Amino acid sequence: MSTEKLAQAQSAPDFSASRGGLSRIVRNLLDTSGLIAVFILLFIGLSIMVPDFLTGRNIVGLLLSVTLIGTIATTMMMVLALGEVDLSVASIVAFTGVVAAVMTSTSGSVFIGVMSGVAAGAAVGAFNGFVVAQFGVNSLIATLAAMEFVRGLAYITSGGDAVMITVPSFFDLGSASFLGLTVPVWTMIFCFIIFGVLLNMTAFGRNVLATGGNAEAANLAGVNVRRLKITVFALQGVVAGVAGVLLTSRMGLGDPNTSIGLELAVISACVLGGVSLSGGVASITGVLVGVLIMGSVQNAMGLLNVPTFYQYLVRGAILLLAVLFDRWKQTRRSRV
Amino acid sequence: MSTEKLAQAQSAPDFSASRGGLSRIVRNLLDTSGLIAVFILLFIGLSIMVPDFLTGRNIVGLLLSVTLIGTIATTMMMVLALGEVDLSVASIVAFTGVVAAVMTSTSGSVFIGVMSGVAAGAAVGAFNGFVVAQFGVNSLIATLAAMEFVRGLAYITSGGDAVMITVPSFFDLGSASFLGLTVPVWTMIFCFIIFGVLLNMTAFGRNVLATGGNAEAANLAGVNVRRLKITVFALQGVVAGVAGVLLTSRMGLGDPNTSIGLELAVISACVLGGVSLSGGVASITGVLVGVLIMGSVQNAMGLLNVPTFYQYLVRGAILLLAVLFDRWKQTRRSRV
Amino acid sequence: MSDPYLRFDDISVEFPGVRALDHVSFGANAGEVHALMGENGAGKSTLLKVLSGVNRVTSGALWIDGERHVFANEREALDQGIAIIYQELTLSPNLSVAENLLLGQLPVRKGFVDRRALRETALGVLRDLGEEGIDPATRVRDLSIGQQQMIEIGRALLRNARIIAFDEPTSSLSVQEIRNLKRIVKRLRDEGKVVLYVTHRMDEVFEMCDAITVFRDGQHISTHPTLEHIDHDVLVSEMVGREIEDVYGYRERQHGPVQLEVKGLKGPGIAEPASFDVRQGEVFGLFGLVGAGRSELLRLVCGAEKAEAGSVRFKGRDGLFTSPREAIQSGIAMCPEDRKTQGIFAIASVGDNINISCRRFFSRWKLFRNTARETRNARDYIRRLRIKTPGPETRIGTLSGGNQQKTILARWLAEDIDVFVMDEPTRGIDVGARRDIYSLLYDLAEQGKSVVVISSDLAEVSSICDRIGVMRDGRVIDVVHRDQATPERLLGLALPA
Amino acid sequence: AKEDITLGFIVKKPEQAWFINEQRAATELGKKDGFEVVKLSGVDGQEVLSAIDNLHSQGAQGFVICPPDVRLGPVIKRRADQYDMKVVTVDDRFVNSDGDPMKGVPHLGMSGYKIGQQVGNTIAEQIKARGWDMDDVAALRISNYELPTAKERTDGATDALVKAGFNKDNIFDAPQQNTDTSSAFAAASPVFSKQSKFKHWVIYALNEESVLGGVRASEQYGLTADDVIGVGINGSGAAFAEFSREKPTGFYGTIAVSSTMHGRQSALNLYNWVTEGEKPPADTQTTGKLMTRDNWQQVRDELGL
Ligand SMILES: Nc1ncnc2c1ncn2[C@@H]1O[C@H](COP(=O)(O)OP(=O)(O)OP(=O)(O)O)[C@@H](O)[C@H]1O
Ligand SMILES: Nc1ncnc2c1ncn2[C@@H]1O[C@H](COP(=O)(O)OP(=O)(O)OP(=O)(O)O)[C@@H](O)[C@H]1O
Ligand SMILES: O[C@@H]1[C@@H](O)[C@@H](O)CO[C@H]1O
Ligand SMILES: [Mg+2]
Ligand SMILES: [Mg+2]
Repeated sequence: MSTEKLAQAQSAPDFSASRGGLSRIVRNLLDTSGLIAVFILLFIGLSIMVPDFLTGRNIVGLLLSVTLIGTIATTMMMVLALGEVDLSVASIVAFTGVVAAVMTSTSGSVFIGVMSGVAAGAAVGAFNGFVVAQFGVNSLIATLAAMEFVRGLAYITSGGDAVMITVPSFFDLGSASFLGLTVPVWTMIFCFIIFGVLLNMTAFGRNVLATGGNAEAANLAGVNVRRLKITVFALQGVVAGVAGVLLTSRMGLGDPNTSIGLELAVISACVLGGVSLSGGVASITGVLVGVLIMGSVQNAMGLLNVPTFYQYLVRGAILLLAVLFDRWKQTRRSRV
Repeated sequence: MSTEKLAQAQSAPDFSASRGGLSRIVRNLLDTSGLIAVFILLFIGLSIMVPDFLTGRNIVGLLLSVTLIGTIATTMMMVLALGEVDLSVASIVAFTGVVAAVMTSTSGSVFIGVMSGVAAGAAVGAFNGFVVAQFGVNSLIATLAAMEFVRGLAYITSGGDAVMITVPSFFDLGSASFLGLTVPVWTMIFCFIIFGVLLNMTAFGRNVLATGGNAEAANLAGVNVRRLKITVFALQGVVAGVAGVLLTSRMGLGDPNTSIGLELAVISACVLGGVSLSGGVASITGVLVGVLIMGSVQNAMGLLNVPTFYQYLVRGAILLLAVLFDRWKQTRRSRV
Repeated sequence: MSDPYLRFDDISVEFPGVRALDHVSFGANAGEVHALMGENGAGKSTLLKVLSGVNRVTSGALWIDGERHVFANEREALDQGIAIIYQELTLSPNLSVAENLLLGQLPVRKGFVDRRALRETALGVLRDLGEEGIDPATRVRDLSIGQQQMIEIGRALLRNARIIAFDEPTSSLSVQEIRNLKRIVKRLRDEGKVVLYVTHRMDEVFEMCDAITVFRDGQHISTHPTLEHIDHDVLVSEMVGREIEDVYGYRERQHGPVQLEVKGLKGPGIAEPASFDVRQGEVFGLFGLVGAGRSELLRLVCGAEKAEAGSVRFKGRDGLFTSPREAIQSGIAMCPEDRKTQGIFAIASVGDNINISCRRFFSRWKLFRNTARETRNARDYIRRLRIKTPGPETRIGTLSGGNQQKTILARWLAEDIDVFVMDEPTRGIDVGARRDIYSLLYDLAEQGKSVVVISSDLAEVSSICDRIGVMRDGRVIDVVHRDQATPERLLGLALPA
Repeated sequence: AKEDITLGFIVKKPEQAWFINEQRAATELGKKDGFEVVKLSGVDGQEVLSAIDNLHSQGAQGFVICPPDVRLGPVIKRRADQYDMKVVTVDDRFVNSDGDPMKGVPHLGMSGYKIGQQVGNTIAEQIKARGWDMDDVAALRISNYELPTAKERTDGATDALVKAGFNKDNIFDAPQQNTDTSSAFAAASPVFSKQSKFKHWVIYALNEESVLGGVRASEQYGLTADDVIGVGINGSGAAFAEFSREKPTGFYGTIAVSSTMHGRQSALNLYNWVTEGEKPPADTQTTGKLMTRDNWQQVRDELGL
């Protein structure tokens, strides 16, 4: 029994006192499916109270606005499940975007451009994984170093300025659409499916969770911990690379300054979705919901014209409430 | 034996191979006092190779440039020793600075202004500690939320614009000097002494390390873990508040936009100084050296006119090399 | 008879889906060593955690010296003079031995830690523990598990408690350390303390304890104020609710050709190149005192540690395994000795803990898990090993120590491979379950598999193994056949010459 | 006085193309005229002061600065005086504690407000040229009120538009969290989904990247190049990238300012001041030049970008 649990057990009375007001149905819903219920309530609330929230075009816009965070969150979930963290994703997005823009323009081939972008992402990811797995360096620091380094590479590659793309078909990547949704949205959906399946239905995914729970035990149980870590970080790099290339195509330029602070938003979404920062716990639906909650709140604030300064407060408060809620749920569960 | 250690053990040969070139003396020095030796070598190297580096005025400037990071690193060390982390320090610096500026200007009293700034810092810190200790919320997320929230407060308090100070004596705080060093530098020195003593020579400090090493054990042994955590976070808030007020006084204005990214620099300095992110390990001389290494490198890059983009590469590389070096040292020790 | 000094009055504790203690009432006197016994998951540790303020009760209270108490946290219990040595270690690895001994009550002078007093006090208690060899400035992480356990005991002694409780303290102690522990327990009794003592070892009960209370399924079964008329069989049947004649139940069988041959293996902790072999259908024991190097040797065999020299011959190949993964894939699996750090995935379910490795046999197209098969497999072993859990979805971390151990064993028993290496497999496991486990080991042997068992339990190795290798100071001293393996002979070989 | 001259060039955002250009132009001038330029970054007050200390260690005689906050003026000036260094500002002008420009420090730059007005006027002219009815047009104002310069610029544009007869109620705010394309995109989306009744849109922001984010969002909502007038500020790679696309987009043009000229001229002013003692003019105002798809290469050459 850990102190965390101790703390929960001791804090439970405070919570239950404040619970009196909630109706029984809501309480049950919260109990059973937790965050999903919160999201549904939130969504219904926003649909009713925020004009124009529940319109086709707004939902499409909402989806599009979360593609970057959502896509990268799927692999960040794997990294966190492993008990590690990757702070370099935003830099990877910028770097791979710039690389794709430069390579597309110099080679004239979209294929080469895209491939170089994704390969650059994979290389950075694999390097991160290598440093973490081979030398046992704390991933927070290893990827913090990578975050600086790779951002530097993005600036150097681009000369500091946005890179223009001379091959028009490159833009199709970001804007081609199918069934009303564009490629970036489909990519996000695809990533959710792939990594959901990977996490839950394959030995690989279970090994990731096991390693996050107890790396030594996993090693003794025949998991190749080192290869696993390198693979997961490399996947993170690939996905961040894909996201970076799509962003570049969507925005029409390779911008080395883009997405600063993205890593924290992605990690927040994962944690909101119930992924534990100490490893071993992850759920793809949780992450999906986490991403959607963040996206909906941000979108609603836009629709409601909330002043920026207050947006900071709202984001901070939402994050805090979400984790408090999560703790409360766990406390209840362990006390029933 | 943990997988980390496994990884080290297996990777050790690579290291030892590359070690052949180093002279025996350097090797011994590195072995015994580790980072301090690295710093001394670095300092000598910089003094010889970088013109103007070893001049009185540059050293004073160097010291001044690290006051913010250095001061806050002393309490961040305590937070990390506890196995927690505080991402909200930069926002606290901005917020307390703005509060001090507003209060000084409205009340006309420097004392009231300073006290309100420090009190605001203490309040945020204590709140962080409360959330972490009482509800067992992961501190990375709790303080990430606080980081957003408090930055929002800083914008709201200041109306988004820097707040000018109308009471001239407020500036003396930041510029009064004694023995050639200004108040901010003395404050930093003072913090290093206070928290060095606190960590090593008091029951409080030892309990912090014990809790970071094994919170459950500390709790079972009768350490009031909850109060301890709240106290440490509150101290962090106070010190960040003091740093924020001094910064404001030095700059002559309370800027809600200041110090973005400071938290990562502070954490890097601590980790460079050998503080473990998993808690239970900390050393005040290590942190001092970490801060000085970072400051010297940054200072030298300025003197050498290193282009900004390459500064990113250098910072990233230094950080990575420092942690790799640290791992290597531990590997050697555990293999002797 | 006067009121007992410590009385548990109608204590109940509930966890999700589990009633860990069900209206338990009994008393323990000052000046007696009171044994608490019962199957795994009976509620012994839970009871001690009620005493120490960790677990909250749903009914009942404690009476100490005529006063009623319901503790809300650990500190309240400490203030009442209660000290507990828990089943799992609770030390802070990077602090010194001295600081760990005095954790929570560091000596302070003028606001600063009094280093001299700290060292003196630590030296005193280390002497008391018979661990004069340990420097108080050593970091705890550099001690052996047994030594760490002794530090835990020392910390409890320094509390000057009126009530001291031990939760399976001997399961990781060396012979010498056990001797010291027994001396300390006797002294505590003579000083008039209440000593509660949880153990699964019958011999300890009869040697050290004055009274005994037996639990089953969270219920109080009996309290015997004296052991005079109680015998082994009575206790066992009270504990497990059925008769067990011979725990070991050895079964004779034929052995095949050599399956695994270890030749001249050298590595850290192994003083002399070690060699031995194991036949098909054989249960091979490895006996020695704690720290003799048995775990090290088998870690080298299974690729968990890098060997400096030697080779392992298995299935026609001759070489070394470079990782546990490689060993498992070739057909050798090792169940590690320290379940907390090497075995369990605390936050994962019982099912996942069982299936982590063996699921490769059930996978579809070598890629997708077969969850139905996994659940069936988990349920199968929960039944066969009588793992006390609400179901395969339960988090393993909430299980009792012994049931966690059974789950880890199930992980390896479920492997379809040729050589099973088990490091202290029955540590912390109750009598009834041990019988089931031995029987499963014989089953494996009868199918032509080989089993290697490391054990510090003399009776166990000499009763269940066909041959026994004895190690001392990092050397394989001798390999003894079952017929010659008297406890005296084995101990004689294992003890320092 | 032809001894070694070292001058500093401190900028608030050293990663931004604008400032890279400025520093590069100053350095090139230094190479030609035989003085050294030390390029430094000053993203906040703390860093600026360190940078000045650093310059002092290198024996610099003065520096050009674009301050991270104009109100840092007094402190920066004091530090410079302490070291006996000369200061000129570029782009952003120091203000004193009353909020008035510090006249004693020579300045060269464009007024954020005025350049904003230029944006507003350009948009108004285009609206007329396209024959839209002012009342049917909505404006997307991508704002960043955390950045004072950004506010000045968007305020300038807003005022100019309103003055030209634009309906105030049709101006919608999209607050962005960063100054890059994707944050502007995210901020703009909800505005478009909410204001579906408008067919014609104008977009402005503090820089080109942000306007581009707005344009990309408008495309997402089915608005075409004919329906949208986006006008940026700066004249950087982002604009060039957009102009060199195959087909015209809603990004109509940008007010390009010569960062190169700013860098070169401010450095030259300082150099002359240091060497010949002639104090530069108190305030040199530059203006921007409208750059569109049709003339961008020409304007680019003209401004030396
Ligand atoms: N924190 C918890 N959450 C849920 N169930 C728990 C928890 N702690 C104990 N239990 C349950 O309570 C029951 C009693 O456990 P306890 O640890 O007291 O057994 P024990 O008698 O000490 O067994 P062992 O001999 O195996 O150590 C078990 O069924 C266990 O699963
Ligand atoms: N944590 C430790 N720190 C230092 N030395 C250790 C540690 N653990 C084991 N050793 C040493 O390594 C050698 C082999 O230990 P090993 O654990 O293999 O012995 P063992 O016979 O398996 O006993 P155990 O029952 O403790 O597992 C011994 O010399 C022992 O003292
Ligand atoms: O920040 C802006 C920069 O983008 C450039 O436009 C010049 O002026 C500065 O104020
Ligand atoms: Mg137990
Ligand atoms: Mg062992």
